[in-house]
Parts: sequence; C-alpha cells; structure tokens
Amino acid sequence: MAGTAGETPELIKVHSGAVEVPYDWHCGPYWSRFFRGLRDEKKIYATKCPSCGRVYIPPREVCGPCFARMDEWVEVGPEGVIEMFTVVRLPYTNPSTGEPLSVPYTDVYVRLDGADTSLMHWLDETDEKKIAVGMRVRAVFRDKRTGTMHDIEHFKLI
Amino acid sequence: MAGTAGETPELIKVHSGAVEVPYDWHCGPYWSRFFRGLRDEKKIYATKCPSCGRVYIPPREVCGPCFARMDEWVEVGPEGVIEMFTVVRLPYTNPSTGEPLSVPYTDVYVRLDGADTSLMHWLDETDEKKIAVGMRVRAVFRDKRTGTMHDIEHFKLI
Amino acid sequence: MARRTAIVGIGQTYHCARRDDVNGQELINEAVTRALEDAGLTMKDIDAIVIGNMDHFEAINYVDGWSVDGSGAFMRPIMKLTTGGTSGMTVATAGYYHVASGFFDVVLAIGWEMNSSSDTTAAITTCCQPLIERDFFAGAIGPLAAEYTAYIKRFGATEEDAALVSVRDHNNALNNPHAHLRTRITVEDVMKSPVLCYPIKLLDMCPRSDGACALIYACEGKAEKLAPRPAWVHTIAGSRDFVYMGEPFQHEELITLERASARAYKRAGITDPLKEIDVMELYLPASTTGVKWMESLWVCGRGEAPRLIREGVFNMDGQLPVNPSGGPLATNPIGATAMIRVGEAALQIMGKAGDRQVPNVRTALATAFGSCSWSDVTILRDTKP
Amino acid sequence: MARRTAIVGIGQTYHCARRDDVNGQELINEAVTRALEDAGLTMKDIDAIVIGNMDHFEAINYVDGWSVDGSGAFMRPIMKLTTGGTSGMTVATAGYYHVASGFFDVVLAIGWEMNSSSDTTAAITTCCQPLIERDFFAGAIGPLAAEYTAYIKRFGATEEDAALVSVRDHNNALNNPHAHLRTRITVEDVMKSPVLCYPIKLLDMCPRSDGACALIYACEGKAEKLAPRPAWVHTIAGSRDFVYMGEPFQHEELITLERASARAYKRAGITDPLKEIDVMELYLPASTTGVKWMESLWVCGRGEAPRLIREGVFNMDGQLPVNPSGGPLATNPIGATAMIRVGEAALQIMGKAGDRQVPNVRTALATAFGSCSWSDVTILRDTKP
Ligand SMILES: [Zn+2]
Ligand SMILES: [Zn+2]
Repeated sequence: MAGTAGETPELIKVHSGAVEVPYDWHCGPYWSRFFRGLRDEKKIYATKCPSCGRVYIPPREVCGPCFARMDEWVEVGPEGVIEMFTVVRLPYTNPSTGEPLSVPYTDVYVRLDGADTSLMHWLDETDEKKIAVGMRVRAVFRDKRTGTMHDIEHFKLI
Repeated sequence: MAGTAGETPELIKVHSGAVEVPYDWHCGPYWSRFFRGLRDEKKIYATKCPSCGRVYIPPREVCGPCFARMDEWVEVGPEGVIEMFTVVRLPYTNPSTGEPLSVPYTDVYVRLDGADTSLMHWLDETDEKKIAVGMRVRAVFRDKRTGTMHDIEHFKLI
Repeated sequence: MARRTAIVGIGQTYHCARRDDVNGQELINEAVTRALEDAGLTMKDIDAIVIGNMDHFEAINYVDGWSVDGSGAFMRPIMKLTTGGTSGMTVATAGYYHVASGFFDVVLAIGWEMNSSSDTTAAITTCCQPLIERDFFAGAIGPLAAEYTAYIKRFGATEEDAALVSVRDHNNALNNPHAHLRTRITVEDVMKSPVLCYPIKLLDMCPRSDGACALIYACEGKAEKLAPRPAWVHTIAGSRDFVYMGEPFQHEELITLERASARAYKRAGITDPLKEIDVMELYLPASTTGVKWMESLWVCGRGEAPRLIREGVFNMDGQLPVNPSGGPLATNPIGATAMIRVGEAALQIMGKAGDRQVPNVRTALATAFGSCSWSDVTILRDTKP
Repeated sequence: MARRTAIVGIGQTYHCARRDDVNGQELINEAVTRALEDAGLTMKDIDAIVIGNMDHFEAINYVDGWSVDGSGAFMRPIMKLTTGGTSGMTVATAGYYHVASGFFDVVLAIGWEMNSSSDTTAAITTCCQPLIERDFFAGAIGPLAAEYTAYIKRFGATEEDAALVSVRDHNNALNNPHAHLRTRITVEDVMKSPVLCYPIKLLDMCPRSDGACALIYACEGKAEKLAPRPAWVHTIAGSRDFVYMGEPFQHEELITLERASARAYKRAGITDPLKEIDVMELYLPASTTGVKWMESLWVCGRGEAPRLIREGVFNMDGQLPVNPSGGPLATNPIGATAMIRVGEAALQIMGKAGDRQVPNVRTALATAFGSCSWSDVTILRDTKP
C-alpha cells in the first residue's frame, strides 16, 4: 500500500502549461466610434453628460453619477496634463500573451484637454526623475492604425 | 465628427487570440497518493469513511455527508461496471490547449469494484449501439506513466 | 422573522445568438432600464444592487466593477455572485435577502451573459477539477447525456419522451417576444437533428444566447404602491451536492432538486404540487431533464414522468403548464437564465405574461440548475406570505 | 429591523507563500475546522455557508461546487461571492445578512486563496477592460503607486512616510502567530528594497500568500451561549465607484472609503473616530495607502496623515492602534485578506488576540479594499447594537 506511516510521501504539483481560451469582445457603438476616431482621423473622441456636463474619456453610454444617457460627442486632447504616473519595474506575465512583459515602462494617467477624466496610457520616459505630476504631454499616433488603444503609440513630454 | 446621424457605423469586434496564463496546481496528500498509486503500482486507491463506510474514488480528505476525516486507504478496481456513458460528437475547445478536441470519444462513469462512487474516464468504443449501462469494463494502464489521470489510457469492455 | 418582499419590476433585453450591437455594460443597462420602466422607478429609488454572470465566459472579471455606470451602482452597495448555472437565481435570492433583512427597501438584481464571447462548453469544463475529471467532462452536455442513459435503462424511457419536452418548450416560445429561438418544431425534427452527446441531440439542448435580465424587489409597504399585483416571495430553497461528478446520489434522481423542492413545499404549505401549483418555469438545460427531473419535483412517482409527458400534463393546456416562456431550450444567456425563470414566474403572477399567460395563476414555481448538480427553488404567490 | 448578530468563532490557517502540502479543498477545510473548534460547534450546527475567492487566480471556477466536502456544504445552502480584493468582507457581509435576515441562525463564512497557483499581478490585470486599460494597468501595484505620486505632489508627503507604515505593520506581525511574514524591518530596509512600481518598493507592498479564514456568525439568543464575549456587528457599509481607472474622484482621496466610513460612523453613533474607535484592522495593500487613506477614514484632515504617522499615533502604543495583526503587508491570501481583517477585529473585541491584543477594546473597525477603488467598512462592539 502506498504511503505507509513514517514515509515522507512525494507531494505532486501539476503545471498547467498555458490555459488558452480564445475570446471575442464586442465593442458596441461607443467604443467602436472611439476606436474609429483613433484609426481613421487620429482624433480622440469623448462623450459629454447632458445632466452634469462632465466629459468622459473613454467614451461610454451612461454617466454613472447621473445615470443619464450620453449622446453628445466632443473631441479632446491630443495634449493634456500628467495627473499621476508610475514607472513599472516588476516583470509580470502579460495575460494576453502568456509572456513576461519587458520592463521598465511608464504608465501615465493623462487629463486630456477638454476632458474631466483621465486616459491611461504609456509615456516614453522611464526615468522617474524626469517625470512630474503636472507636466504637459501629447499623444503620438502610429502610422499604421488598426482601431485599438495602441493606435496611440504612447504619450510624450512636451 | 465620426458617426453622424444616418450613417451605419462599423461595430468593432476584437478577437483576443488565446488568453494564456500558466497555473500551478497543488495536489495535496490525498491526490498525490492517488497519482503515485497509478504511476508506481498501476493500482487505484480510494479512501473509506470511518463513519458511514462509503469508499470514495477519487480519494479525498473529507466525507461530505459525515463531514468526517478519512484516513483509511483501500484498493478498488481495476474492473468495474458502466454506470452511465455518453458518446461525445460535438467538437469544442480543449481549455488546456486552446485546440479543438477530436471527436467522437466516449465518456464513461465506472463504478469500480469496491467503490461507492464512480470514476469518470474514457471508453475505447464510440459506437453507442455496442455500449450499455451495466457492462463490465477494465482499466488499461499506459506503459509510460507520469502521475496523472492519463496513466490509465482508457477503460475497455470485457 | 423576515420582512415580506415582492417582485415589482422585470426587465429583459432582446436575446439572440450574438449581440454585436452592444458591449457588456450596454447590455446590462438595457435590462436595468427596462426593469426600472416596468416598475415606474428611476435609479434614485434603488437602494442596492446585486449582479452576476460567469466571468470567465467573457474573460473580463469583476463585472460588479466594470459595469458600474451601466448597472447604476455608482456609490451604491453592489455585490457580484456566481454559482454556475444557478447564478441567476442566486443573484435573485440575494436581492430578496437584501430586502427581507430590513437593510434595503428597493433592490435591483441583474443577471447577464455575453455567451458569444467564448466557447461555452470549453468555459463550462473549467468548473471541473483539471487534474481529475476535466478531460472526461464535455461541459454541460456530457453529464446530462450520460445520466439519461441510466434513466432509460432503469425506467424504459425513450429518446422520443425527451423530444416531446423539446417540442413543448420550443413551441411555447412562439408566444414569447423575448425568446431567442422562435421556430415551430416537431418530434421528428428533434430526432433527426445531429447528435451532440449521445443520446442528446441538437434540438434537445439549450442554445447559447447573449442577453440580460433585471428584477426589482421591494418591501411590504412599498411593493403594493409600485405594482397593482406584486409577486410575493413565499420561499426560496437551495441545495448543493458533491464535489465530483461520479458521486453516489446524482445519477438516477436529482437529489438536490428533491430536497430543495420538498423544503420549499413544506414552507409554503404545499402538499400536492401537481394540483396546488399553477405554473412552473423550470431551468431545463436539456429536454432529457424535462423528463427525469419532474419526479424530483414530486409531481409524480419514480419512472412515471414519461407517461405524464405523453399525456400532455405539462403542456400549456394541461393540468400544470411548464415553461410557457419556452424555458432555457429557447433562450439561454447563462448568467441570466435562472433569473429569467423567476422573472417569468413573476410575470405569470402579475398577469403580465401576454400571449404566454396561463389563466388564474396564484402560485408559481421557478427552479435553477447548475454546477455539479445544484438546484434552487423559488415559490411566488399573489398573496402575502 | 435586522436581527442582532455576532461573530462567535474565527479560524485561520497556517499562511505562507506556498501551501504545497494541501490542495484548495484541504486548505478550506483547515480554516473551517479551526473556526468550528473556536466556537465549540460541529458542522451539524451550521445552517448555511458563504464562500469566496478569485476563481481565476487558480483557474478552477466554482469553488462553491468543488469544495463542498471540505467546506461542509453537503446538502446545505451555499453561495459564492467574489468582488476582487473586497471579497473577504463581501463574504463576511453576506454571512451577516444570512443571519440578520432571520433565515439562518448560525452561518459559516469562508475566504481563501491559493495565490501561488498563478501570477497574481497578471491575474489582477484581468479586472481591467482588455480593450481600453488592461495594457496600462500593472495589477494592484501600478495604480496605487501612481496615486501616491499625486499625493506627494499635493501635500509634500514622502516615501519615508510610507516606509514608517510598512515598518509598523511588519513589526506588529511579530506578535501574530498566523502572520506570513514575520521579520523585523527598519525604514532603511524599506527604502533600500527594490522598486516594483515607482514610488512603491518591495517592502511597501503586500506579499502573495496561500491561506484561508473562516468566521461563524450567530443570532442573538445563540451568540451569547456560544461565546463569553461575542463580537456584535454594529454596522457594515460599502461603497463602489467608477468603471475606469482614470475617473475624476479617485486620485487624491479614496472617495469610496470616505463615503462608506461616514455612513458607518453615523449608523454606529461615532462622531470622533480617532477617540471613539479602539483599534482598526485596515486593508492596506501598500504602505502608501496607510498614509493617504487615513484621511478618508476621517481621523485627520487633508494632508495631515504624514504628521500623525510620524508621531506614532497609529502604533501599538499610540492613541489608535492600526493593524496589530500586521495587516495585508504581512499576510495576504487575497480572497481571505479582507475576512482576516474582520476576524482580527473580532478577536480584539473578544479579548482573544494573544500577544497582539490591544487593551480594553470596546469598538473595532475593519476595512476592505478592492476592484477599481472599492471600500467596505465593518464596525464591531462588545455590546449589542
Ligand atoms: Zn452626469
Ligand atoms: Zn461518511
């Protein structure tokens, strides 16, 4: 009989390999228009609440505080202000690829001109001594755009 | 401005590719002993409840109905009876690989001799006319065993 | 001890195979907006929210978080619950608890799913231990197919008995504007449809739908003002069983449904469910379960279900109509499916079920099914408990 | 209206970085068994169970299902809840609701996590919309790091202020036999530890732990018999905010904690929390939050937290001890972490906190944090509400 008293039995651990499941995500009309704006016009579109007047980026159907439907579109950016930032130095697994992310890179929260919320994106500077809250930045668009957040390559300090 | 009235705007759908995240699963002492039994002895070990006497396969720490800890190990099988079965003809994605499973194959619930619960596994027959509830089957072990459920290649009709 | 609580509003989205026209949040908002309209309320009237789905079907976790604007949860208490197929009723139950406890007066419960985001069967297999049973599981279909082979062997039931259930539910759905599948079918159509997992064929099995449902629960004192005929919750009972699929109790009867429904009947004072219940909305994921599980609802003895089904007892014009809406065989946005059962039962009580209305409904029962073999039961009435 | 309810039993497992010696179900059983022992109960006394974790951290969904034997849920009502980092308190809250509603007398709440099963930061990023923010998110660490850059800019706080919090919590953990990390550290150690996401360094951030916690809630009438000094639940309040990370309200204060704690104080009759609360167990995932979020708990004005921290007000010998257990910086089995806060607060009320006991605790507060920026607050007292 396996595992009699006194023995130190082997404990088994199983590595899954990658758990892979493909997904399709629907963007719906709001995100679709936002992505079309990036791809086709190199412009950043936001929605404006008819009730409180806040301008939301990324654009969306409903203003949470007002529970009001938004139908008005406005252009924001492409410049804005760093509201906060972090330089990421910890490598972790990119869940979209299963591969480690290469570090360092900088995540930045940009309050685009004309917007009341901030857009998360990358900044092309990873020395924290050269970055400060309040600095102005500008979106750099890629030449080849496919209708995703990465149609903006990153933001740069100006 | 993108998406003016009257236009039928493009709706964007994004395919994720495979969402890949590697996992490590701990087997703990009960499953580890079970897998060691398959791998090292070609034997199927189960646990027996000290309170109600039920013999559980796969083995586990706790008898659910009694909430009693099980420390007694017994050997069950390798023969048993088909309690129920299904021949799978619908192809679906194997979440462990992201690839389509090849069909048909037969899932079988085997009440192993000496056990009070059934073990799920494969049967090497996919013609439902040749399979019946109540038939006797026997576990076929692989030559090369690694300490997983697949140390049993499949069950065969006897 | 609990405060009396009723359903006063129901909202269902347009359900279909692919809702490409909305993202998840917008789908949720569609159900919420319709439920609020149905109850004549605005979001300001909602004290708390409960929501649920199967996160991994969409690979976007924490719907309670990312749907806040659309669900109306901004600065409100919200909880997410997921219990597999039973999720929709778990969420509904939690909505009920929120009000019955006395903490909140008016509560919104939301179930939803964008099934088209992934391979549903692959996603369902992840409820099975990867090291033990996952490779032998085949999602929801495999075990349901297998258990019917045992039932056939024991009681002489046939594949045609299951087909009769499929025909009933599919054809009932013709009366339901919210149903996803609305096509008239025959027993022959079912028998000729492709085998998915023997003996379950394509038309025996529920589809995958995109959709959402929202319910509004209100306390005594408010419910009567919000609805002319509120659907009062009389009892909710749930039962869960073993960890592994091959357990001793689950193959020839659905023990969890037997125990949950027996408990619910006792609490509601029901001794003869076939006579005393006016309509049932059952979570039947496969037509085979519409045979086998009727016995677990105590409407007949062991092995008697095939006869009752052949006699049409559960048809719209029978003694106890089952699934006037068409049930999950017609519409199955998984995280919403069980909630739709409760919502459809409530519509029957409230007299708002339109072309699918059963006359004079005073007592309605809804069930949910999920996970290994779990069951929930809700009983609603037009009178206070 | 709600029935008076108290915590009467607490069970924690051995917490460490890798519990290779158990599988998930066995880990859960360890906490359950200890909680039952602590309350002097057997599983027969338990009427219902609530459980929660982050399924995708282990890639095995539906813990409510596959853990039934170990959790004791066989043929009992069970619910699974998941709300991100707040899960443990959401589960505890649901346990409380189950009893307060009058439906169940004695209820078991379980939080657990086997963090070593996967890359926690990768798993956490899946709470972010994959199409919009996921690539810019960096799990729990990134946003917490970023918000401290804004706080530094606005109020002149320093990285050393955060390090003082880290030193306090790590060194408190030396008194807690259940703590995962038990090493004495200094401010210099923190400042010299590797940067994870600027300005957060390794010793500023919680570890990943394997572990579980279970609480037992009992109704008035039973609670007094089960515990000489039950921890009575006075109020629970939760608040949730926006969908996206870049929203207007969250960067310079934690609005959800401000609103939830204000609501909790009002219900509990607390007007000066610094004086009227005897101990706090706070869900501080990073030392930086132990600076910034104190203001959101109304214990000081805006920008004043650094001064109070430098003065040692929240140390074990200060006016308001925070995290005698060491908090999440010492122990972090994510689905259990928030429940451990409630359990540790209850131990302080019950006088069973051993070497980490604060003298004469009459009122204790626990918090939870998760998702975008969500907050839950629980207030316990030694007297009935
Ligand atoms: Zn607004
Ligand atoms: Zn037993």
